[in-house]
Amino acid sequence: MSTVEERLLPSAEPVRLIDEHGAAHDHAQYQLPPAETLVDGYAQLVKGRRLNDQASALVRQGRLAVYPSSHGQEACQVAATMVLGDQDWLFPTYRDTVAIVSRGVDPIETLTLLRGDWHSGYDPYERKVAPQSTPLATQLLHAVGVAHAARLKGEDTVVMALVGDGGTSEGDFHEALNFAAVWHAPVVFFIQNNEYAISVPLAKQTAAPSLAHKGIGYGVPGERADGNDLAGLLAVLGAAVGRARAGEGPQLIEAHTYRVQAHTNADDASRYRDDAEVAPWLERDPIKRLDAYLTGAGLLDDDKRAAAASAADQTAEYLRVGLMEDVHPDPAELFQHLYSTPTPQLREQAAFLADELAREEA
Amino acid sequence: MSTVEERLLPSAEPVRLIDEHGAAHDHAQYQLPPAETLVDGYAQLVKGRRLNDQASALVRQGRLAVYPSSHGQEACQVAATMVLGDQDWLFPTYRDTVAIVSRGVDPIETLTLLRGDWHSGYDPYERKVAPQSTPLATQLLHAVGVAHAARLKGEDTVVMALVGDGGTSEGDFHEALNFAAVWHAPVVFFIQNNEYAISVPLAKQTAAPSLAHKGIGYGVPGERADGNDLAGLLAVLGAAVGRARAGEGPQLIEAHTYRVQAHTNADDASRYRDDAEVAPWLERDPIKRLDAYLTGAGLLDDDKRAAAASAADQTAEYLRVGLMEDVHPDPAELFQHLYSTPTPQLREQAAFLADELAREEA
Amino acid sequence: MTHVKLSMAQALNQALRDAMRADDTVLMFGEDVGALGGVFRVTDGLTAEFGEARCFDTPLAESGIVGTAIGMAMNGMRPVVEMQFDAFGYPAFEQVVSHVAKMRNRTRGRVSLPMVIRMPYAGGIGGVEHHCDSSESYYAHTPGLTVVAPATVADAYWLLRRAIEFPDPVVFMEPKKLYWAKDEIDLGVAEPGIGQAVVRREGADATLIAYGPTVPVALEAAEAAAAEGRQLQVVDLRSIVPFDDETVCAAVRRTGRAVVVAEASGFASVSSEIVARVTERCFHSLAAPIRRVTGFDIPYPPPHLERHQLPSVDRILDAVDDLQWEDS
Amino acid sequence: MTHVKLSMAQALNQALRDAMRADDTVLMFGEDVGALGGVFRVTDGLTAEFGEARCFDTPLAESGIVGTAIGMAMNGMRPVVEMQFDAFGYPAFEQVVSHVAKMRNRTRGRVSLPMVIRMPYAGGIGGVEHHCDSSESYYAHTPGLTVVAPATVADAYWLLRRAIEFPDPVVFMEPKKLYWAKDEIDLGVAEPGIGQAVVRREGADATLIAYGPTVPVALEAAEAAAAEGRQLQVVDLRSIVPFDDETVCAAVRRTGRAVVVAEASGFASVSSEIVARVTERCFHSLAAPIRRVTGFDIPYPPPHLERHQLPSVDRILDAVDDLQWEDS
Ligand SMILES: Cc1ncc(C[n+]2csc(CCOP(=O)(O)OP(=O)(O)O)c2C)c(N)n1
Ligand SMILES: Cc1ncc(C[n+]2csc(CCOP(=O)(O)OP(=O)(O)O)c2C)c(N)n1
Ligand SMILES: [Mg+2]
Ligand SMILES: [Mg+2]
Repeated sequence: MSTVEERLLPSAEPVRLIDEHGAAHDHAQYQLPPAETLVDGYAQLVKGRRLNDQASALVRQGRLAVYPSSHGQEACQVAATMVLGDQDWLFPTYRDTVAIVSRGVDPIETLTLLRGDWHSGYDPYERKVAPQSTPLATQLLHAVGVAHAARLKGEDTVVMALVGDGGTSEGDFHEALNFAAVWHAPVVFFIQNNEYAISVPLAKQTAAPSLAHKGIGYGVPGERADGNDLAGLLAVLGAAVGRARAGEGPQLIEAHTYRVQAHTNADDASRYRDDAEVAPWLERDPIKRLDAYLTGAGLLDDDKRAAAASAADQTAEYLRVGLMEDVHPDPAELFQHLYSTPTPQLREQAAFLADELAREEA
Repeated sequence: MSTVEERLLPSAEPVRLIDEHGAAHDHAQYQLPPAETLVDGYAQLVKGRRLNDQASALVRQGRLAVYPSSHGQEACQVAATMVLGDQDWLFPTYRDTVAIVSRGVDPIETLTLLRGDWHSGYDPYERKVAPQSTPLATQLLHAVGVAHAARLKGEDTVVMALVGDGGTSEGDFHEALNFAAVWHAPVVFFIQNNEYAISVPLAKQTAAPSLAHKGIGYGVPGERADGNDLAGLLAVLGAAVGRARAGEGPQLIEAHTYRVQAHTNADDASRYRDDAEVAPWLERDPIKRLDAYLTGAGLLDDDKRAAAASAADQTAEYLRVGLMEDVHPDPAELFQHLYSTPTPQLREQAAFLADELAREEA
Repeated sequence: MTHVKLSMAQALNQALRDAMRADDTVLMFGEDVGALGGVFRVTDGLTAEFGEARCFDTPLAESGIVGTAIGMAMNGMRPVVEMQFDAFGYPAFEQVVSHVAKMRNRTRGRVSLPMVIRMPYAGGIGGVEHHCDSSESYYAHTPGLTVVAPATVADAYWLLRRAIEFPDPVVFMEPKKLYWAKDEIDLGVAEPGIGQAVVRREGADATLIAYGPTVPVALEAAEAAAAEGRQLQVVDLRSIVPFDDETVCAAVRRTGRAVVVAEASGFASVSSEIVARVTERCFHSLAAPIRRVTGFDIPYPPPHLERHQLPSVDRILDAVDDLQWEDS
Repeated sequence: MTHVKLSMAQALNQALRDAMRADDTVLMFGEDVGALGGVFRVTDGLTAEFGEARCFDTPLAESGIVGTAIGMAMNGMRPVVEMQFDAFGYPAFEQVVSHVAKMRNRTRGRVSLPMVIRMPYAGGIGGVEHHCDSSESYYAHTPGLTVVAPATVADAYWLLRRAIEFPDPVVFMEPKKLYWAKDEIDLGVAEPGIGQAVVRREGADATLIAYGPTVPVALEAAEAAAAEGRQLQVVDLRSIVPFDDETVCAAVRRTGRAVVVAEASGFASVSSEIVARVTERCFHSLAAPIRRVTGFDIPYPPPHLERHQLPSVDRILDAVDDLQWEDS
């Protein structure tokens, strides 16, 4: 096999720099990120976990309509944003709340969609975070467009585009990879392979050797990483962002992780998998692992651990308080945002509703 | 790189058994087909060429609305059907008239679409040939469905699914490969890479090392062949059909050829490419090449050549005569075929038209 | 005993089960329809009873699902496929419009596609964006498709059985908010077939024309109107294509006044068609223009605002009041 | 001098050229729009004048084209994309319905998408299957889209200029059979904007309501009717969404009789909407129900049969005759 293939095919095994027991391993190509980065990452993981679990609790309390948690996938969430600069863009899915908040978007605004007061609650331009996409894989094309426009404008922008293992089966995944490759667009396609698409396991999703092997069919280098190893993810994603920024075109990264909880609170995972399958993954928890490494390396002690926990508590508290407030979105808004200038038809319909509501109140 | 990759990635160079000068070459993996097969193939190439050129002439005479010719790609057309058994299915595109006719479908019925009297003129079940597909790559999914149903029924059916280089960019290409791989369906996806999608050259279509490299992303073995070498194509496609029949799942074959004429008669290729680019491909003509080999091997002489030409002439004559007849499709048919039982609305509309026509005639 | 009390989801499940028992070529596939039994449990237990070969999960790709179903239908199967929510049917739109709808016509009737595309649709369940679309108008506008929508538990069972037996492709719209509505039905007595509308309630003053999720609302409105002394007739279309002009026009002629009630946005929709065709046919029987109570021409609202989008009893009654009861 | 004689294809080309000259962020891309200049030559010469970065060929994937255009519009560009034929826009349907139409609303107005999707549409050119669809109703039914269709050379120029300047996404339907129709137009004088219908011919007896490819047919019918002593008014919608209720209803009220003329299949279409909304608003001005002359509810016919599908002068005149001129 030629150099082209060596350049485009992923490593034989997912890149891992810290193993399940917290031990660091040397890697021929990738190096452990600096200590401060890992310590900072640890705090973000703890906060992400807290956010996930608090949001799930708020669903049970009826304060959110639904919450697709990334519990157990926080290393992917945090790494995806830590490797980006302010000038870069993030394209998240419905499961990527933690990534969005890590990027600096207000958590309450982020949860607007799942609370149900509006479709998307934050200003995408403020932190360069696209609205969360529910139609699977569609956002990948938008990401390519943003990246291509940035290049046309001469801007130094890399776009991080997130997708799940299930999402890779959609036609839009294919078209996005292909357009990005042909246009040489600075996009990092980041697949969080958590082994499930709702109830459908990876084996029913694809027969590929790995999802990272999909890159070569587009001329895009593919790489894979252990999705529960923040260090490995930072190294692999960081390098990919670096290559994209340097003009080497799109990159495809697969993180191998696992959805330890149900798809959402509305799902019942016991219908399609055994607890026995889940158990080993709980052992591979990304926080445990980083904690063990940092503790062993003398970089984390009880004080720092407590500080991270307390920062996370603050986020949780902010969520709880914020989401306890009842919101009353104004029905008039239903007609305001479709067009820069509402059509006569919408003005008529808005008046109809206003009139109806006025009569209701009377 | 592991065995998986060796199994799934294509050969370093397109497989070729007979070169441009008609010289046979040994190949580690593939063997020259038997002499009778090549002689028969030669006759089919000659007939295919004649069909292409006659159809183009009939467009100029206004007897066909349009004709996308496979002039120069006849080796692909003929090989695609020669490797199939009666129990197998063919899924052609608009450009694959020659393949359809090689499969035994009546040429006039085949040209119904392009003559404009109906959308599809032949019975797909008669020779197991699907209607020609215009919406690109959509037919690949139908092919997978037919193959999967055949397996469910325990039938020994392989499906040959044709697509162009441009068609590989569509989402349906991706979904078809993926479904076929996950279902282990006996489909041979056969890409005729003729370097153009109307005016768009391959370099703007993909950045992949080759189109055959797309297979590995689905766990499908990819192989490539010289698209103007009937011998190589028969070997490669034949082996792929054999593997699919043996239960080894879908196969992806890319034939590298060239569209020496314009996209259709309505196209003006001079707007987007130089004659200089075309010239060398005329030298690589599949018929010339096979002729040279067969002649050198003492398998083809002037008598046999004349016999092939005269069989081709008969087909051309059949076309000319058949297409000179004016057809008058019955307008009532417009309403008859949508549903097994026409809806009341269609009955009403059919009556309206019948009445209108009656009044016209009166 | 064929009397059973079922929710609409259960009735659909029973219909699938009975169809699969009756005919080996009936297959059910889509996203999460296997072990999980579908996100609405409509396919619950089918894989267990019929095996993976008859009811199975696919890769996550809707064009793939519909496209392969076409091939299976070409080759002797009767596939039933599920689009998890109707808005996730849009990726399959080309397959539906360019192939499902056209195959039979294109081949002069040689290739029929006996397949059903099941689509959970419409709102009223507090779903977030893309989970409450009403896309029936896209399909109804596409010649070659048959489009039905049950509004009762019995129809859920019988229309689905009929759709699966139907020789041609059927788009089967399942009103999500009625999935949990229960009713006692008699599986031994068939409901009317595809193409037939049904008068659900008699009434001489005005006609409400509804289908799918708005039928129960229309019935409620008729109940409320009756309390105020106005008798509303309620027609349940059941079948959008073919359209039952006869039943609908007869009903409207009887009352001379009509309101169409549909959840989808009104513009260029099934509700526009109903107004147009009934007016064309019954103009001189009409005392007032036919009114529409539909969703506004906006994307389906977020959960906290959805009630404003849904045709309500009050809105229907207001529309009825508007039917120029005084001389104008 | 701003007077020029142009075909509609040339006028569209000129509009693109002028828009690209006026604004660096205007991009044109799609299949074969570069060196070839588009299969209808609408983009002829743009790559030569503006370079590959401004007008370029894409890989062959319509969802990809629309999806990436969304991203470009999000990031400061004004993309104009071409679907080679409107039936090849179906693969992009999810991107159009779930994103193009919804982005602005979803983000509370923070993300506008100033983009144009150009679609050569409708028939009358002897095209084989999938080349003559009329898909405007799908888009018109989708809240959040603006849908326009020029019928004159001047409108081709001006509506496209307006569409490109428009802050929101526009679906721009180009009637293929009018591409070669020539007219002398004045590029210095703007036509009315998006959202405005225009009365193309005055007439007191009945109103023909048309858009896109049927406008010239309607005008021809009016000419023929005049010869027989009946004066037909012709309204050219120009903009399907937003709909110009004011102009259309005023016209219908003036005549009391109307025929809608559209090429698309009638069922659940734009033509249904026109009948419904005009009837709702003008009921008591109507002497007869509004009639429709539309395509039948069938897939577009093969070339040898297409004339039966197209609204013709005779069919329009028959419909006008049907408008109950005698007391009924
Ligand atoms: C186009 C489309 N089809 C179907 C769905 C319904 N759906 C929502 S999430 C999901 C599974 C996605 O799995 P994956 O991509 O692996 O992401 P994960 O949920 O595991 O993060 C499905 C089928 C959808 N949102 N969009
Ligand atoms: C979905 C779709 N998009 C666009 C077209 C218009 N079109 C017809 S042929 C063609 C080029 C196809 O190129 P390729 O797949 O390489 O096949 P070839 O014509 O070279 O045989 C295009 C763009 C189409 N038929 N279908
Ligand atoms: Mg997943
Ligand atoms: Mg090609």
